[in-house]
Amino acid sequence: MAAEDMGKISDRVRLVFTISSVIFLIVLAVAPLRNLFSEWKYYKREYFRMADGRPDTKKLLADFHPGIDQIWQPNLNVTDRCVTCHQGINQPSLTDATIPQPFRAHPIIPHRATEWGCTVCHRGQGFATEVKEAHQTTLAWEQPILPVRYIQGTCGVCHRTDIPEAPRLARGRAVIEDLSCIGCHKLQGIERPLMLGPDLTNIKNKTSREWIFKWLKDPRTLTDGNGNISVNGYENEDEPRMPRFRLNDTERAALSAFLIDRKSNLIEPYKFDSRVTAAWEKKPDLVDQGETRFRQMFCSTCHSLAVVRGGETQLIGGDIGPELTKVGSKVKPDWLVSWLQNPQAYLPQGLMPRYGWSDEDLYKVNHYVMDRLTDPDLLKDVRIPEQAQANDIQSGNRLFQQKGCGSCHVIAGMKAQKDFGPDLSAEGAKSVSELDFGAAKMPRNLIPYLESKIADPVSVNPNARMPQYHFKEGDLGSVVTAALSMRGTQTTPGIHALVIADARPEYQAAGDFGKAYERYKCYVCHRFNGYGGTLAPDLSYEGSRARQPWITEFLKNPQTLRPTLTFRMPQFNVTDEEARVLANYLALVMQTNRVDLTAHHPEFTSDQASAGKQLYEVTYQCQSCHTIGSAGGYVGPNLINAGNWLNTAWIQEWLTDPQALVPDTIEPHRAFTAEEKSALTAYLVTLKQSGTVKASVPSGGSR
Amino acid sequence: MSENRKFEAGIGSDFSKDPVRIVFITKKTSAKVRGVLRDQVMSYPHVVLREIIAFELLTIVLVLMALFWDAPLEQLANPLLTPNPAKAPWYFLGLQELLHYFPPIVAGVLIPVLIIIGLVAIPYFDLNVKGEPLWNARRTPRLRIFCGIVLIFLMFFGVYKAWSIFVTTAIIAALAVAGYFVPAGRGSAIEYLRSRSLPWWLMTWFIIMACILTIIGTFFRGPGWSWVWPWR
Amino acid sequence: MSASLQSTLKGFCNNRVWRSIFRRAPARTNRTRSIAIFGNLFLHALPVKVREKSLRVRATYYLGSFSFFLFVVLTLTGIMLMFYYHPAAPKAYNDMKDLRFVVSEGIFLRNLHRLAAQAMVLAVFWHMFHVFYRGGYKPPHEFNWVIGVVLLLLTLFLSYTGYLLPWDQLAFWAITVGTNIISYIPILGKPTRFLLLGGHEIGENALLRFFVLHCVILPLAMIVLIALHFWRIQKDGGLTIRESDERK
Amino acid sequence: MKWPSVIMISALVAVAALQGCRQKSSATDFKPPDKAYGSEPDWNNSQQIISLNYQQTQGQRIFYSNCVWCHASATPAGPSNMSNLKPQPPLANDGATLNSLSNDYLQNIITLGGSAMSKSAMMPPWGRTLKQDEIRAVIAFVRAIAQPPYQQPARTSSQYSEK
Repeated sequence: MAAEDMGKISDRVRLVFTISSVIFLIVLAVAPLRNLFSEWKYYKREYFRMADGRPDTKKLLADFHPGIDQIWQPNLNVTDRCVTCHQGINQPSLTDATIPQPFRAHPIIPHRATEWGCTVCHRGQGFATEVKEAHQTTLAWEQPILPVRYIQGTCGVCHRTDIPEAPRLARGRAVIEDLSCIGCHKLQGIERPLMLGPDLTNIKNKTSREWIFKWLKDPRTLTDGNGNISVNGYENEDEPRMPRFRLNDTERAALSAFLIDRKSNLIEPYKFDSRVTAAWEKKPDLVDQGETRFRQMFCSTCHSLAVVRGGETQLIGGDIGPELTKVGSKVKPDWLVSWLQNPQAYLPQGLMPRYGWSDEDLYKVNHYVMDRLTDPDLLKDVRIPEQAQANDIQSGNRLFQQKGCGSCHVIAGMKAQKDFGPDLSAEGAKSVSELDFGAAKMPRNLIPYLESKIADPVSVNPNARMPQYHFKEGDLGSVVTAALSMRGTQTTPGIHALVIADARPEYQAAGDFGKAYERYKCYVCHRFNGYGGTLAPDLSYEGSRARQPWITEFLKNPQTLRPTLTFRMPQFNVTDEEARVLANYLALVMQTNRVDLTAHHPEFTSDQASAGKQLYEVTYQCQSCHTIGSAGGYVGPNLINAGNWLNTAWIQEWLTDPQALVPDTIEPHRAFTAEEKSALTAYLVTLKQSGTVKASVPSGGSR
Repeated sequence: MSENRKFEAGIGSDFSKDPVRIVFITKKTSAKVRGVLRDQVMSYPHVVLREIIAFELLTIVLVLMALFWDAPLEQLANPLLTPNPAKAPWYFLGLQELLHYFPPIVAGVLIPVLIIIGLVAIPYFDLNVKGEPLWNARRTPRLRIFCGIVLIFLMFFGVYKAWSIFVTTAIIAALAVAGYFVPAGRGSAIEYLRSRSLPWWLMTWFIIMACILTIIGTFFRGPGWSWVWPWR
Repeated sequence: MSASLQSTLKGFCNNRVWRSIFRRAPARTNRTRSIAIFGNLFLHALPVKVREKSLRVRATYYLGSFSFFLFVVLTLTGIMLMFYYHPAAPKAYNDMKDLRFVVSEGIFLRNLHRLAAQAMVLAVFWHMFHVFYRGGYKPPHEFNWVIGVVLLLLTLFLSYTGYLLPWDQLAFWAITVGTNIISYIPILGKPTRFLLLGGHEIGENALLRFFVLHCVILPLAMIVLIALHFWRIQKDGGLTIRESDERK
Repeated sequence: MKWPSVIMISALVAVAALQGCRQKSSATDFKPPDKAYGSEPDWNNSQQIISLNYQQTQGQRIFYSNCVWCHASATPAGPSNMSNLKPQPPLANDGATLNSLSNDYLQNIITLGGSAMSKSAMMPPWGRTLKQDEIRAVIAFVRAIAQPPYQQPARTSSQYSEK
C-alpha cells in the first residue's frame, strides 16, 4: 500500500464536509439578522411610514431617532423604553382616536411623561422592547400594565390624601373605610376607628333572637320595603355595612342563641310623665303627630326610609345612620325609648347625637316608630326553638370567633379579635407567586384575582372566611383601584420622598364646648380644623363668618340656608346654656386671620346700599343663584337674613376672593372694584329678616 | 538519562518517511508499541477534517437553537419570596431527589462522595480489565455475595421508603441474576446480558438510577416536593 | 474552472505573507502531513497518525471533541457577555434585561452561552459513560480517567457558578438549594458554605465570588486540565481499541 | 460565483418568514386594556354609558361641582336652578345648540361670563375660579356627552399650534 494513501480522504467525508461547511456559513451569516426583526424596529419603521404620509411630517420626525429611546430617571428607578414604540406621546397632533396605537399622543395630565416615565403610573416593564414583555405578566415580570380603568390606583401610591383628579380612587377608599375592611385586614392609609360594628353585649335588650336569625341570613333583605327577599337590595342606595356570611340555619340558630344569651342587665322601662301618657294615649292622631315630629327633627338627614314614589321603592334620606323602614319590628320599645334619650349610654362611640327630648315628643315619636315603621311579616318565616339550648350557645360562641365577628363587634368579657384577615397594606404590590389562586380558572394575575376575590370571595378559595359584600354599580372597580394603590412602603428612595402623606388632623374640643360637641356629635357632619364630616359646612372659620347672636339663635332653632338641601341640621332641642356655650366658642375660637373683625369700617351710606342693590340685581344678576325672600335661584344660600347672619368684614373678604376663605366653594371669583365691594356689602348688611318675612319662609326663621 | 541504566530503543514507524519519534521503554513496563502499519492513517487531514465537521455541526445546532429558544429569565432574585418547590439546576436534581428520601448527611454528603471516590477508583481495581462476564467463574459464591449485597441495599432503600430507587435496583439486579440461570447460547439479548461484567452492571445501575432520579426531580416534583404529574 | 481555481489557490498560497505565517507548502506527502500536525502549536496535541478504527464515529461519537468545542464556544460567548455584565445586585439582573432588550445580539449570545453550558454538562457525562463502556479507563489510561473525572466535576462547578450570575429567582433559589447541601457536611460544611458565599446568605458577596470562580479560576483550571487530558491521550497511546473492534 | 448570493437570499427568506410568524403571534396575544378613565351615562338614555378619558373625567368633576346647577335638568341636590333663570341656559348635552359653537367660543364665554359675550349676565365669569385647563376639560366633557354627538371640525393648522 502506498504511503500516500494514508492521506486520502473518501468522497463521502468530502461531501459531508462540503455540506456542513455551507450550512455552517449560512447559519453564521443568518444569526445576526435576528436583530433586524426585533419588534421595536418594526414599530420604528411603522411610525416613520405613518409620519411620512401626514401633512406634519417635518414636526413629527424632528426628533425621530432610529435607535432605542428611553426615559431615564434614576431617582424614580425608571428606565422606560416604552417611548421606543410609543413615539408620538408628546405630539399634540396625534391625539385623535383614529391614530393607531402605539403612536397616539398621551392625554395631557399633571405629570409629564418625560419627567416621570411611564411605568410609575402604568406599571408594566419599562426595560422591555417587546410588546408582550412590556405589557403582560411574564415569567420575568409579574406586574402587567394596569388597565386604564384602574390606573388611578397608582395615583394613590404617592397621593395618600384623596385628590379630586382621581375620583375612582377616592370612592374606593371611601367604600373600603365604610365597609369596615379594617376590621379584619391591615390596610395602607386607614386607621382602625374606635368602633366598627355595634357592641353586642346588651343586644338582648335591643332586639329578639328571631330578628338576629333573620339578619344573619342576609342583612340586606331587611331593607326591602315589600317584605320580599330582594337579591339586589337597593342597589343604588347604601347597603347595610354588615356583609353576608355563609351560614346555614343551624349556625344561625347557634349564633343567635349565643348573642341573646349574653348576661346583660335588662333596662328599666322609662316612666313617662303620667299626664303626658294620659293626654296622648287616647288621641287618634298620636301616630300622625309622631310622624310630624319625626320629620321636623330631620331624622332623615342621617336615616333613610323606604318610600314608594311613582311605583318604585326608593330610599329617601341620609346614610350616616341605619335605614329605619322596619326598625319597629327589630327593636324593643323600652330599648328604643332609652336609646333616643341617651344613645351614648348604649353605644358610647356611636354617631347618634343625644337630643333634648320632651316627654311628649319622645312618647309620640316612639309610638310612631313602633307603629308605622314595622313589618308584621318580617319574622314570620323564622322558625327556631324559643329556648336557646346550651349546646347551641356553645357552638354559637365558637362560631362567633371562627367567623371573626369579634373583629368588628365587641362583647364585654370576650377578647377582641385582631388581624383576623391577611395584611393587605401592600396588596397592590403582591406578585403572582404570593397569591393563592387555588383551582380557580382565571388568568394568573393580580387584577383578575382582586376582582373576583372582592366580588365573590369563594370564587377563588371555596373555604374563604371572607364574607360576601355587595357593591353598588361601579364600586367594585373603585375598591379594586384602591386596593391596587396599597403598595406598602416604597423601597425606591426617589418615590419614597414623593409620597404625600395623608395628614389626618385630630381635633380635640375641651371644656363645656367639648361636652356639648360630643353630645350632639357635631363632628359627624361638620368639619373643625380639618377634622370631621363633610356633609354640612366646614365650621373652622364660623366665627369669622357668622355673628354670635345669629349662631345662638340658629342652634336653638336651625333654619335652612340653602333651599335645595335635602339634608338639614336636625332640631336637637339645644338648651339655652348649651347654645350660648357653643356659639361663644364658635365665634371666638373658630376664626381665620384672613378676616379682621376688629378693623373699623366706615358706616355705609344708603346711596351705597342702593348702588349695591343695582349691582346685585342688574349688573351681576346675583339672583340667578341667590334667593332674597322668595325670588331667585336655588344654588347659593338664601340672603334674606344676611345682615344678621354675616360679619361685614367677612362679606368684604368673600367678595374679594371666595376660594381663599372656602377653597371648594363654587361662588365665582369676580373682579369687583373696591367701590363695588363696598356697595354690595352695604346692600347685603341691610338685609335683615323682619317679622313679616319670617312667616313666608317654610323652614322657620330666627326668633 | 544516566549511563548505568539500560534502555531498549525502538522506532515507532518507518524511519525514512515519518517524523522521528524516539520512545524509551523500560523492560518493566507493559506498554508496547504495536506497530501495525496498515491500520493507521494520517491525523492530517483525516482527524482534523472530521473534527472540523464535528465543530461545524455542533455550531449549526447550537446557533439554530439559540435563535428560536430564549434562555429563561425569571423575576429579580428576592430572598423573601421562596418559590415552591425551590429546585437546583437539573444536574443536581437527582441529588435533591435523594435528599427527599435519605437523611441529609447520607444523601447530601455520603452518596456524592462515594460516587466521586468510586469514579476515581474505577481504573485501579482490575475488576473489569478483562471485561470478564460476571458469571464466568466461581459462579455460586459470586451469586451468594451478589444477592446478599443486593438484599442489604434493597432493605436500606425499603427502610427509607425510596421506592423509585428500590424498584429500579430490584429490576436491574433481577436482570443480572437472570444471566446466572440462563444457559449460554440462547437469544442474542439474553446472551448480551449474560456476558456483561460486574462493573458494567454497576455503572449501568448508576446511570439508570441517576437518569430516573433526575427525571423525577425535574418533572414529577411539585410544591413541597410532592409528586405531581407534569401534564396536569 | 477547476484548473483555474487551483492555480489561483496555488498563487495565493505562494504569497510571501502566507508563507511567512504557515511556512510550509500544502501537505501532500505523509512527511509534510506529519509536519503539519507536529509543527503546529494547536494541532500537535494530536498524534501524527491514528488508527483507522478510532476514526469510526462509533468509536467516540466525537463526545470528547464536542465537550472541548462547547468549552471553546462557552469561552468565546462568555467573554463577549462579560462586556455587558456587572457582578453586582441588582445591576446584574438589569444587565440581563439589557442583553435581552437593548444589546444587539445580546439575547442570542446569552441563549448560546446558556445552551452550550447545558450541552457541555450532558456531553461530558455522556463522554465519561461512553469511555467507561469502551473500557477507556484501563491501563495505561488510568490517570487520564482520573483527570476526566476532575474535568467532569469542574464542568459541573462551572455550570453551577454560572447559574447564579443572572441574579433572578431561578438563579437565587437554585444556588440556595445547592449550597444548603454543602452545609450538611459535618464540621466542614458550614465554614465551606461561608467561604463560598462570603457570608451566611446569598448576597452581593456570593455573586462576586461566583463571578470570579466562573470567569477566572475555574476556566483556567479547566484549560490546564484539558491540555493535560489531551496530552495524556497521545502519550498513553491513543484511543483504546476494543478487541471487538479488532475482530471486525 | 453564484453561491454567496443564493446563500444570502435563502437565509433572508428563511429568517424573514420565521421572524414574521414571531411578530404576529405576540401581537395577537396582547389584549388591549379597557380604555375608560371614567364614564358618564348618556343623559337621554341612561342605559348607554359614555367612556371618558382623563381630561373629560376632570371636566365631568368640575361640571358636577360648578355647572350642573343651571345646565342640567336635575342636580345632585334634586331640582335644577334652570327654571329660575330667564333666558333659560342650554342643557350641557344639547348638541343642537352647542355643537355649532367652537371650542374657542365656549372657552371665552366660560372664562369671561355671559355679559362679556353679549349674552345673559346670569352666566358668571369663571376665569378666576377655574384654571384654563379646567375650562378646557369642561368643554371636552360637554363635547363627550353631546347629543347629537359632536363631530370634530376638519383638521386645521391651528390644532398643531395648541400647547
